[in-house]
Amino acid sequence: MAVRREVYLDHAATTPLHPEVQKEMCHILENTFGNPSSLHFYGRAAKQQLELARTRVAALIGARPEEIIFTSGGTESDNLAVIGAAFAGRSKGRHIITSAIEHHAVLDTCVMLARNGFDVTYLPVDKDGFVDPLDVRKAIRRDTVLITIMHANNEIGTIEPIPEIGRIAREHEITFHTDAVQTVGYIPVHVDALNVDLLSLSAHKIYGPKGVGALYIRKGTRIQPLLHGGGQEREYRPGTENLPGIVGLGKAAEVAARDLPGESARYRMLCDRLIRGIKERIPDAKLNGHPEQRLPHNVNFSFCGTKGECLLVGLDQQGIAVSTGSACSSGASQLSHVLKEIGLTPELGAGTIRMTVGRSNKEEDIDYVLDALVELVERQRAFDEKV
Amino acid sequence: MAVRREVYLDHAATTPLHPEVQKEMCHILENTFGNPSSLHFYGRAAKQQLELARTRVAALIGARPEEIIFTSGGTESDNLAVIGAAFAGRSKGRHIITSAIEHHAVLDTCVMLARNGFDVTYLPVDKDGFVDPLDVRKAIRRDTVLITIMHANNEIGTIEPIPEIGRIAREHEITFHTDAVQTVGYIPVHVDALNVDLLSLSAHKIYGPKGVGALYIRKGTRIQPLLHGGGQEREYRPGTENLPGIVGLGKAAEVAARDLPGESARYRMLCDRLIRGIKERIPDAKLNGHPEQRLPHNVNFSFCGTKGECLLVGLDQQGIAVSTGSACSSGASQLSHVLKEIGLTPELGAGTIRMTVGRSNKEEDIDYVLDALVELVERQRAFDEKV
Amino acid sequence: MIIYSEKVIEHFMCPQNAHSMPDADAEGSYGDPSCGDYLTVYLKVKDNRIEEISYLVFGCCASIATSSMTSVLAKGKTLEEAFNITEEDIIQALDGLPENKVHCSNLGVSALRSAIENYLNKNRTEDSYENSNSSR
Ligand SMILES: Cc1ncc(COP(=O)(O)O)c(C=O)c1O
Ligand SMILES: Cc1ncc(COP(=O)(O)O)c(C=O)c1O
Ligand code: FES
Ligand code: FES
Repeated sequence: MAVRREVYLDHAATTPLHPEVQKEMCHILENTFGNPSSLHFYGRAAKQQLELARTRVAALIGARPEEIIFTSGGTESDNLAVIGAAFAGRSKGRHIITSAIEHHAVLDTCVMLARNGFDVTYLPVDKDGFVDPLDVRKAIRRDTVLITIMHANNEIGTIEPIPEIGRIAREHEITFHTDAVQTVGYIPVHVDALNVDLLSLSAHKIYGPKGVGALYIRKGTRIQPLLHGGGQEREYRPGTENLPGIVGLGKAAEVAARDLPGESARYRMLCDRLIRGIKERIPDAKLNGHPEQRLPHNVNFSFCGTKGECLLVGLDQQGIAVSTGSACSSGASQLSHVLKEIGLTPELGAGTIRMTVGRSNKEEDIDYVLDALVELVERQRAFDEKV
Repeated sequence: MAVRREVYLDHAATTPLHPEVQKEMCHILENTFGNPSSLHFYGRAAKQQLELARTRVAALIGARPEEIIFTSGGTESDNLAVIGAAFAGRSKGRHIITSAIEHHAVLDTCVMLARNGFDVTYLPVDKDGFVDPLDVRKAIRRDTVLITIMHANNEIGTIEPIPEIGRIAREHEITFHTDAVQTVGYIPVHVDALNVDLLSLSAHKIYGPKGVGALYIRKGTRIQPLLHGGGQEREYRPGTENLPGIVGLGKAAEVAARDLPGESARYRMLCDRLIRGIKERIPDAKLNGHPEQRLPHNVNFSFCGTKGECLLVGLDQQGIAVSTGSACSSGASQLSHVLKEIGLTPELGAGTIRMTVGRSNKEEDIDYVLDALVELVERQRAFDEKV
Repeated sequence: MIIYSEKVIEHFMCPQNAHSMPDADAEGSYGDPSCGDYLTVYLKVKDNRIEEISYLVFGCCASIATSSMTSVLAKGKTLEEAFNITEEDIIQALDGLPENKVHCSNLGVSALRSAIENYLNKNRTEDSYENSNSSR
């Protein structure tokens, strides 16, 4: 067998800090501790760092700094966008349109709203995971106050037709949110090209720190805050700002903007190699998500006659980190809502793993993973002759 | 004039990182990046750090680890406790009891609830800032679902009679929350001695990082989550955990537990020196808050014939950082709700500053501040001959 | 959160006796209705003792480790001893299972018992014949 390697292939769950981000964060941790709301020297120094980070994040997505609100992560950004827009629109109506394959941060929030007097339409997706913009148009009602569709799916990587959906939302003057946690830093994300009013992003998916994110709020879009208190972040998000985290996000945004074109081409190349290798050596393996309209760093396969958990644990023993379903729920053994929605049978869905590449991965890593994966799949299938 | 010094006297607004916390955080930033929800090696390593931090925070306040939920700070902890308990109790009733001098994170949340069908009683305080437990008893109704009274006030430092209020709440089987953001790490805080069901704390007040806090939830206490999503923190608080922040909080809790007795005696001594000095040299200065039942690190004075803002800016020019009112609203120029509530006139209230000592402060700092402050007060008064 | 013991990982990575047995004396299966996982156990019995045991399994890591450990524990035991192996025995031999994986140990116990019953049923007539022989 080949020499043991350490291969982290779970970048959609979280990424390591970029060395430049780490350096900047450690510098802040050591040198700037003021409360950005304080008027004295320490506070002003902190405030300056906060605003620099805001400028950097805005630049990454083509927004203006004053349209960026810092949050505690993608989950809070999604909650703030969805609940905030829903409640701000209550006088107009209580209908929300979303898709059936959203991240739980959007989906569970919609379910909560549905229990509290809102009416939610969950649009289906096709077998590749696409939402049809025509379906969005048909679902719109006079009392629709929010459309929220993710930019790309975190499990199967399919990139949704956000610009078209945004155009439809704008025609009808309906607030439009997209969860871009998986796309920012991987494919071009520009709030005007996407026609969005609200956009969520998270630092730890782009080599920034965990526990910090941002919500883009287009000027003029009305949302209600989720948290109440000290008035920070223009009253949209009170609480003493997570300065080291925000500085880390700012630096990560800067690095992402700079490295995006090169890195994402490299990710695409690595994923193509992985996909090709799996298809050649395990001919009945099924690639989930659309073959082309997918995130450059995402590979998601189902292997009938296997269990994702067994593949995960087996690969882990060989230093390879992957995930089954989405990371947040990889403890659960049921089929994820996304795999169910694209029509996988429970048997096939059970044998699904997601591999997401990143900065540290090289071609040799891919070849190492291929060997390990093929061997594991074959071994598992041998246990069970039925297959 | 004396040699210029840098004296940070705004520790109630935020504290610098403890060097041990900083070291531990930088270590985590460099070495542990996994998502605690992931099943592979990287995830398990992260999970272990997360649980170690939980154990440390629990130990600081006499709780069990499984009763600690990590949040994005004191503001979120307060919001989660108040909104969460209010909504969990909706079937029983909609009455909430709080005080008029709570931090905005509690007060503004109560105001929001009052706009949404809840009935809120704001108990008054006496001139020293005390809530009377008898008033709490009298305010209780059959439909009271939550009592929330802060452990100590962040502006004037008065320590409230939480154990008594807790006993009354327990007699009536009403959920009891205390905002202990200002007391944890400064005076002994033990959830059983305080008779509380919910308790908020924040890392950046105890030499930990900004943007992370915790909520203690006594086993059996029912609260509803604020955020919806991936199921982290036992579904009380979803979202990928802020691992570096949480690790920083854990270390800060450990250090606080270890250093509390010595440091808080030292803070008390420094504050006594400051209070004595001011009283001697500016005889008409008014100490706000109770003279004894106060936070060991808090000094709050009103100087008639001055403006807090001018004192703050003047001191800042001499390297001294203080605050007017509470940090979060030190941008605002009106009298804070706390100063109004203890009966200060607008004129006297306007000339109020808060000085809060901490680890780095020495006796010489106090003497330096005294000289600068006395000179500034005298200078300001000279501008205005009325006084 | 699943964290497996080293023993579980060892048996998952290198399961003992994992193969089918076309010439088995008996076999028994059990499927867990909650997760859909499935185990078939094969036995060769001589003088009332399990001489050989093997299995085919389709399931999670814990079910594979459970199957492997069940076979290790049962091999060489009398039918009665083997029938009395409990979930607890298997979990203990595996140095524990995560709480949400405890049910997986049931797969091993149930399939083994079903195989033993299958053997006893098949051999009832011969048994009684042997019995009557020996009593003569
Ligand atoms: C599409 C999507 N939305 C939201 C989130 C939640 O972000 P966070 O982990 O920062 O709370 C994630 C990641 O888990 C995600 O992939
Ligand atoms: C009493 C009190 N409660 C709540 C908070 C809010 O905590 P955080 O700044 O961590 O959001 C503060 C500090 O600003 C405080 O002093
Ligand atoms: S003159 Fe400036 S605040 Fe009144
Ligand atoms: S989950 Fe089915 S046997 Fe383990």
